[in-house]
Amino acid sequence: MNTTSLIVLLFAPLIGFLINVFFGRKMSKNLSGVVGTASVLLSFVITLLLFFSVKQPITLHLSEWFSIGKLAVNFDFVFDQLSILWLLFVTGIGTLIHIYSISYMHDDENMYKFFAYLNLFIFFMITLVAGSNLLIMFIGWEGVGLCSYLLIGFWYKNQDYNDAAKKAFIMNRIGDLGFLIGIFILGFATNTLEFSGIQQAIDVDGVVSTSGWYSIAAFCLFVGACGKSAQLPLYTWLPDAMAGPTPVSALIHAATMVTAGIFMITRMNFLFDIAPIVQNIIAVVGVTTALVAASIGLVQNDIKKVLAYSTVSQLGLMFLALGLGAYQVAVFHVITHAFFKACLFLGSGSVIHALHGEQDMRKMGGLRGSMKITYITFLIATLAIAGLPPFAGFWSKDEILLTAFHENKVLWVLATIASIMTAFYMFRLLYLTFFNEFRGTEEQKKHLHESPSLITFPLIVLAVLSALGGLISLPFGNSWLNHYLMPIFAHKEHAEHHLGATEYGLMAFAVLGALIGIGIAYNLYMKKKEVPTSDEVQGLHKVLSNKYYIDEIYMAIIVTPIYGLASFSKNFIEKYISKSVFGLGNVVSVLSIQGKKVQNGNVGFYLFAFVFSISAFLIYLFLIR
Amino acid sequence: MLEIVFYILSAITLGTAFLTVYSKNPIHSAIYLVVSFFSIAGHYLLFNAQFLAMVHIIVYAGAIMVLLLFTLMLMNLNKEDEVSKPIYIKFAAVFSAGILALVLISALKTAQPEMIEYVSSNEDYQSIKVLGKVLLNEYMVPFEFASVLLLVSMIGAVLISKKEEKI
Amino acid sequence: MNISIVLILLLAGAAFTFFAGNKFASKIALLVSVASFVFTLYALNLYLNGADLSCKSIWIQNPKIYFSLAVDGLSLAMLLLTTGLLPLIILSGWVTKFENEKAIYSLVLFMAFAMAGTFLAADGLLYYVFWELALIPIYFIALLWGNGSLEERKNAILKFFIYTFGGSLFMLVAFVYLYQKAGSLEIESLYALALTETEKTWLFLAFFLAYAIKIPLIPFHTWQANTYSKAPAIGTMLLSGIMLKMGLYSVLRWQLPITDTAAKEFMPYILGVSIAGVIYGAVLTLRQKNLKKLLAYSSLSHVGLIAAGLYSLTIEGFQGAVLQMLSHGLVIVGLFFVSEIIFNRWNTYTISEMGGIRSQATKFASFFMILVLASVAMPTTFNFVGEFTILYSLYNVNIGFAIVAGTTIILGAFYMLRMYQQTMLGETNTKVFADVTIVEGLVLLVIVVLVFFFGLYPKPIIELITPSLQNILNQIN
Amino acid sequence: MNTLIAIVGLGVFCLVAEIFNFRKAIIPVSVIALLALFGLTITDNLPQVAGDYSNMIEETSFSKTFSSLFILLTALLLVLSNNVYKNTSKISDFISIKIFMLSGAIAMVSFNNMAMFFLGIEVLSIALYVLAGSHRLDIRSNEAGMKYFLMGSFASGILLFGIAMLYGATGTFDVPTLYDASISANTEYWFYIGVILITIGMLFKIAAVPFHFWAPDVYEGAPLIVTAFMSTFAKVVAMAAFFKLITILNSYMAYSYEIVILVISILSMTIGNIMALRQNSVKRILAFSGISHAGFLLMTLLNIGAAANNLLYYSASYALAGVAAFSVLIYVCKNEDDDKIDNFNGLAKRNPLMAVIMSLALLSMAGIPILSGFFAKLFLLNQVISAGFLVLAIVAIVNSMISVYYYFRVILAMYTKDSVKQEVEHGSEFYIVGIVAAVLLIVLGLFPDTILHLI
Amino acid sequence: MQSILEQVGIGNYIILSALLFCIGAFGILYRRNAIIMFMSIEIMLNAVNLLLVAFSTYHQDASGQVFVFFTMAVAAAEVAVGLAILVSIYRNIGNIDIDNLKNLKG
Repeated sequence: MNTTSLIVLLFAPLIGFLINVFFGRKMSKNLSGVVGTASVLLSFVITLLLFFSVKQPITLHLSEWFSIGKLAVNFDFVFDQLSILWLLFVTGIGTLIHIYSISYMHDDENMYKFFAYLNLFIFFMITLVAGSNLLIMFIGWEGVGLCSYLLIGFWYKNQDYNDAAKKAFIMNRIGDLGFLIGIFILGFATNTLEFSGIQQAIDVDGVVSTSGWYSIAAFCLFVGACGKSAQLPLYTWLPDAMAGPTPVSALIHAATMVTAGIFMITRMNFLFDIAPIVQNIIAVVGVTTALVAASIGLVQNDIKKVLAYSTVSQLGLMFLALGLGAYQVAVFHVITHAFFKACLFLGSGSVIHALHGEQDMRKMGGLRGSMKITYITFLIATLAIAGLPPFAGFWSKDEILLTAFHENKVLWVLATIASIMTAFYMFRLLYLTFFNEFRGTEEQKKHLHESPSLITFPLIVLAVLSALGGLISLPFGNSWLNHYLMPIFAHKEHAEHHLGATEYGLMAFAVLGALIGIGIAYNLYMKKKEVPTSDEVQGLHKVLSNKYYIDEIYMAIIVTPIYGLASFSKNFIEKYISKSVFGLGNVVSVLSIQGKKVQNGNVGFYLFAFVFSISAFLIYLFLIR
Repeated sequence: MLEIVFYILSAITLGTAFLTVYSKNPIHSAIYLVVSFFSIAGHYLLFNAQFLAMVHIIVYAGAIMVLLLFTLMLMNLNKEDEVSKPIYIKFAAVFSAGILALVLISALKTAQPEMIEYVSSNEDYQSIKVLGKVLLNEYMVPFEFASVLLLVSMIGAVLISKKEEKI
Repeated sequence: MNISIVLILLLAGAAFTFFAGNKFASKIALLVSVASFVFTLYALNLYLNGADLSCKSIWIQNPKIYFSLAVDGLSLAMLLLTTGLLPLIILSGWVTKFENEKAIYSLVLFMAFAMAGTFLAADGLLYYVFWELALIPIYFIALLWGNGSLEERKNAILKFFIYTFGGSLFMLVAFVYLYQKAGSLEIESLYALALTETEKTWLFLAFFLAYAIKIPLIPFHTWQANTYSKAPAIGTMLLSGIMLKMGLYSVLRWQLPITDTAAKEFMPYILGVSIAGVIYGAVLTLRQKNLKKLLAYSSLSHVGLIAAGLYSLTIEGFQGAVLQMLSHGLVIVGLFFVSEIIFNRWNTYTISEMGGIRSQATKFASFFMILVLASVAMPTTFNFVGEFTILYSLYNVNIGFAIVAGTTIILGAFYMLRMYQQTMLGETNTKVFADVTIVEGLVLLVIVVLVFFFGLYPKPIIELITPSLQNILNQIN
Repeated sequence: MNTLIAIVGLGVFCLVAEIFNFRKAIIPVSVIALLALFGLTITDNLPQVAGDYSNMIEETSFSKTFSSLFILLTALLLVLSNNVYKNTSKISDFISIKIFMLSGAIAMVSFNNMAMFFLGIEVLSIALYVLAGSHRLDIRSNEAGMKYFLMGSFASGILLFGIAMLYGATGTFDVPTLYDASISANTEYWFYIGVILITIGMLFKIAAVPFHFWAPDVYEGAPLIVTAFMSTFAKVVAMAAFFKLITILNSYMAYSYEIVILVISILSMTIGNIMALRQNSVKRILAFSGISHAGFLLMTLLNIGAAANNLLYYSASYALAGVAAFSVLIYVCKNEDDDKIDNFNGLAKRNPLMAVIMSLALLSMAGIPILSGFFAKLFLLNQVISAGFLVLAIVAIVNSMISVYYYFRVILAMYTKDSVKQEVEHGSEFYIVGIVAAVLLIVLGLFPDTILHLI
Repeated sequence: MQSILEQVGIGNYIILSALLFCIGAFGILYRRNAIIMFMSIEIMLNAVNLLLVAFSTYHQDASGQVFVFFTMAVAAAEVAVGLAILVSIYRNIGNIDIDNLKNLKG
């Protein structure tokens, strides 16, 4: 591949962004959509070419950025297996979602902005993925956060959406601080920020001398990953982020951006490998997140919120895999998850589109009839996420469970519970949405329709991928994915699981678990036709409905104290400082006013003062001295 | 003998000076002051400075006192109409003047050189002739400058007293 | 060619502007400022080609004071900031209709003259003279063309004046003391001076008082918010964009090299104070109702970070601080201009009276957004390079400092986005908000372009400043 | 000597001019003559008069330079007087008395004999008593004259007592002999008492705390033009004479004496500044500011060997700033009953030039660069610190800080208040004097060397 | 002729004039009648004159006595001016009590 095409790959979305920003207002809506889509498509095509041609990593040196002290940072990019793989599904799904958006956002007056932001997002995502050092990655990292902010708050007239956007940005920034500190530690310890350089440095001296610092660095990077990938305790922004348009949720908050943390940890696997403590932390955080999010997902009524919690939960599973050192398994799940979760979101988008913005599942139902394609694709994706063979999700999730089983039984149990819950709430979602009779208004019912082909086309593609995505890494024999990613993890030997009785038993058990979950959902929502209400929930259900009160807790222990501190500072400290500084001035002023009384205009007094002073002088100079 | 004269004169000087300050009637004060001036002239005579004594009498008793008395008469102040001052002011006056005297005198006492015996050289230094020479040779410039001083005070006095006339 | 031409140009320009009359004042001022910028660029070119631009002649025989201007990368960078911002600031003044324009523009140019002199002076007294001289014009600018009730303004600005003036007087005493020791106030002889530890400690404190007030560091900052909010936008820009940097620059140029051991000794405490200022300023913004005050406190927070970079006594810290000075200068000028644009439309600085602007003024909203992002140090903006470097240097000193100071990226994002949300977003405001005019757009565009340009390509600046910073660091060690 | 003669001659001319009805010519001729004299004196080109008077008057660079300064100040103030005395019949009296006062001042800095000094100070004082009380119908002026007279005479008495003690210790009034006595080890102790008493007398004349009480009252009560003389000219003269006296009598001062000067300096600066903060009368503000400047000026005594030039510089800058300020003050208050700050309201709008002159004068007094007041303070600080009085330097700068407040009150009034008055033209004298003084302030600030090496 | 100082000694004269001087000072402090205050000042000046003459004799030097002439001139001049001011005060307020002069203060 020549350099030009790489540059085109990098900058095509940026060009698309610039075109839309500067000329979007004057272009027709379709044109701006086409420009946006084409630019991403261009990147996708080049990535595809790359994918098929590249065997050795290619580096691309654009220019120098800055050098500080011993640290030199350049605009360098690396295209190796990991980044190409990521680019592939980022641009691929990105293209699909762009196509989808042309139709979905057609009624919005600011459509050109939407495409501009989407393109910008893709650009930053490419930067993140392809950057060859931590700081370029950080550009992308912050950049996607920014686009996420812009897109969540796309409908900026609604301040709640803006709040959600802000929250996403701030929480990401908390993680970013960790990321930065990690960068500092690594930069200071190795004098470079290039991945290859860090790797070499670690290989040379890491384990022996400064491994303590490396562990801390790894932990800091993990904090960054937590923010971006919505892990405990920084996950609460993701459900709120559903305020954005649905394609955004699909692209950013399900398929791509939120996997950046996983990408980063995978990228830095050599670092995490020498920090087992951090790995344990990751595993525990991951599984906890999976459980907590899944449990909250059980009782959500907003269709997108359910999907959001499911995303968090799935991300937790990926982190579990990372924590267990099974990076390629995590990557596998990232990819399959991208397929089916994007499909689910787009499907829900289609539903919402059909219902003119209605997101509450309690007001849906029975859409199976009027929205055939949406229903089928949705069903496939649901089966995939629930973990039923032979859909993609089954294979990837099963590998995670398998790894967990080998490493730690407790983790395995918890992860299994989480996946059972997943199966339950996904089918709950499915039943409430597509089965039984419609619970919305008559008005809505009249206008129920299947979405246009621009919407259904991506759905179909993604459904196919959800169904077949597992093929890239089947557990039987040498999986393609493991093989493909070998150079990334080359430094350590990889143990292929031999499929024995235990493994098959586990698979069966997993399927069984999923079926149990589905069964309960069927029982509740299909047979009993229950419609959840949020008014009179009790006990655990109430806790779950309120998401364990985590937002409230954060509010109480972080936000409120900060505001309190602000008020205290403003009303007390500021005033106090002001007073103490200028109080001196007031003292002088008072002295001045009082002093006027001494200057009383009486010559007699002046003469007394005169004589007294003379006496004092003489006493001092002649008598005391 | 001279010593006794000195003490008597000193007593008169201090006493009348004090009475000048102390007496309620301004006219009395003026009279006491004249007496005091005369006694000071007596001191000058003791120093054998006759010319100075004469000048002193002429200037002080003759000119300055007449001026003061004239003003007193002009303003009809020959009665005891000064408002009685609060006691603390009087006390403060006495106190601070006392302190000043005490300090000044004790300072001068400490400054007293060892009593070198005074030896008269019998050189003439204070006859009119000598004084005239000193005044008009050595001190010619200050002497002339004193005329500026007197001119200033004359112009000043006129300036203050004269009525403004528009031109 | 020597560098005094820039100073002469500015000074003559001030006079010329004044005598040109109200009608032409703004144009001539702009012309002069652009000319001075061009001259500065020319000087930069000469400097890079190795020319010696310094100028030195005896000014006062006894005490021995030189009129001595020296040029190195650092002072050129600061000069560039001054003359570069000046046209923008003057152009931004075009938006507002001032009473007696000739006076205000000539004061602005005069102030630029004094500030440029501060950055160039290589003799302690000359430096001090310029330093103080800069106070007078800003005092009058803020007093005569400021906003808010006159009574409050008078007090606030007088406090500012007395406060900063008082602080600098301690610096004057320090200089006089140094003169006694060195027999000259030339910077080389001061650098070469051997002082005892005690002397250095006291000198350090005297300098610190002057600079801490000027920068300002907590707890010496109480003048800042009031003055910023009372001064007219043009004055606020001068204050925040350039004048703050005088203090920071002086720390680097005068305080640290002269009082090296004391600086090392005090480093942890001053870092603590600076970083506390970072958080304190950020927290305070959350309760501000006035947009300019909010920006003032954000500035407090940012300069705290810059000061921390300086006092970290590392080359990274110095580099980062200088970069951040430049970028902060650009961005804060832009932000204050934004607040001025809103004020011109709606005659208010109160945040609660704003909102719903974005839907009416897209371009304006975009510029504002970019400035906000730059202010919170998004990567690819100039500010990121500076902030990253400073935090990195703080990490070199102590990880704790880096973490605590690093909260600025969280808190900064919090208050800036909150501010943006409250001022710009929400339902379309019932009041009409016209989008930016050509002049406004030009100013903002230049700022934005520069912010991105140097964000992506800070290398020339780093290369310009690094040798002189290395010299200073060598002097300290 | 010749300067003195010329000036006395000029004074006499003024008196004579009235007789021949040359009233209109008095001020122009005097000013031109004074300016000529200024040039001749400072360039040392005055034709010599036959005769040797060196035992009474010495002509050193100190005396010449300060005489020139006094002549210049008088000339400027006389220009100001033109407008004030335009319509009075007493113009020749006023002008001649001022010129005689100048002769007293010159005697005070060029004396070579204590008699000359004493007469000089008395000429100056008596002239000032007269001038202070010269508004004969205004009780405030009378009161000022009376207060000044009573306290001034008292101070003269003390001064005289001190001179007598000097004489007692040495038997001579001759300055060189006194100087020899002062550095000789076996001088009698009376000498020292004399020095102290003279010091007290001079502290009174320069209005240093605690002998300052007269100053605000007298300044306020005296007619404006006289206040201008007192606060600029008289203060500088007294300080120069004091400085010269101390160089003669006490150049190797004892530690305890230094302490006294130090304490007085600190007290004067501090009390002067604090008292000035809350005054409403501009004259009083300037009076108290003058007291604080007296404190600054006293610092020169602490390093007396190297301070003559600093004293000259400080005196010049202070006096010029005062002249500039008074030119505006007189301009503003010409038709007013009082001199409250309120009179300055809106001056910047009514008359920007005057406002700028006033601002420059006040800023100079406050010690803002590039005006000469800054350098004056700087040189003083330099000198004080080199003498080891760091504490004094710090007190001085704290005081500078305080002083900004009240100087800026006037500036604020000019620039921020609205005027209720209509602008009336008052004549060009004010502009001439104000501009000349302000320009000199800036020039002296830009090129301190011009006068810094005259002595 | 025998000089007085051979018998009395200079110290006594110094004390005498110091006392006289202090009486003058006392008068100024004690009285509020302006004319009496003038007189007090005259007493002070006379004390100095006496001192000068004593020292003149002590040093057997004429300049002290010459100085006395100047002092007298000064005294005369001061009285003249003082009285002029006093008269105008009297014309304005009808008395000469110093305590009535309190317009200027603060």
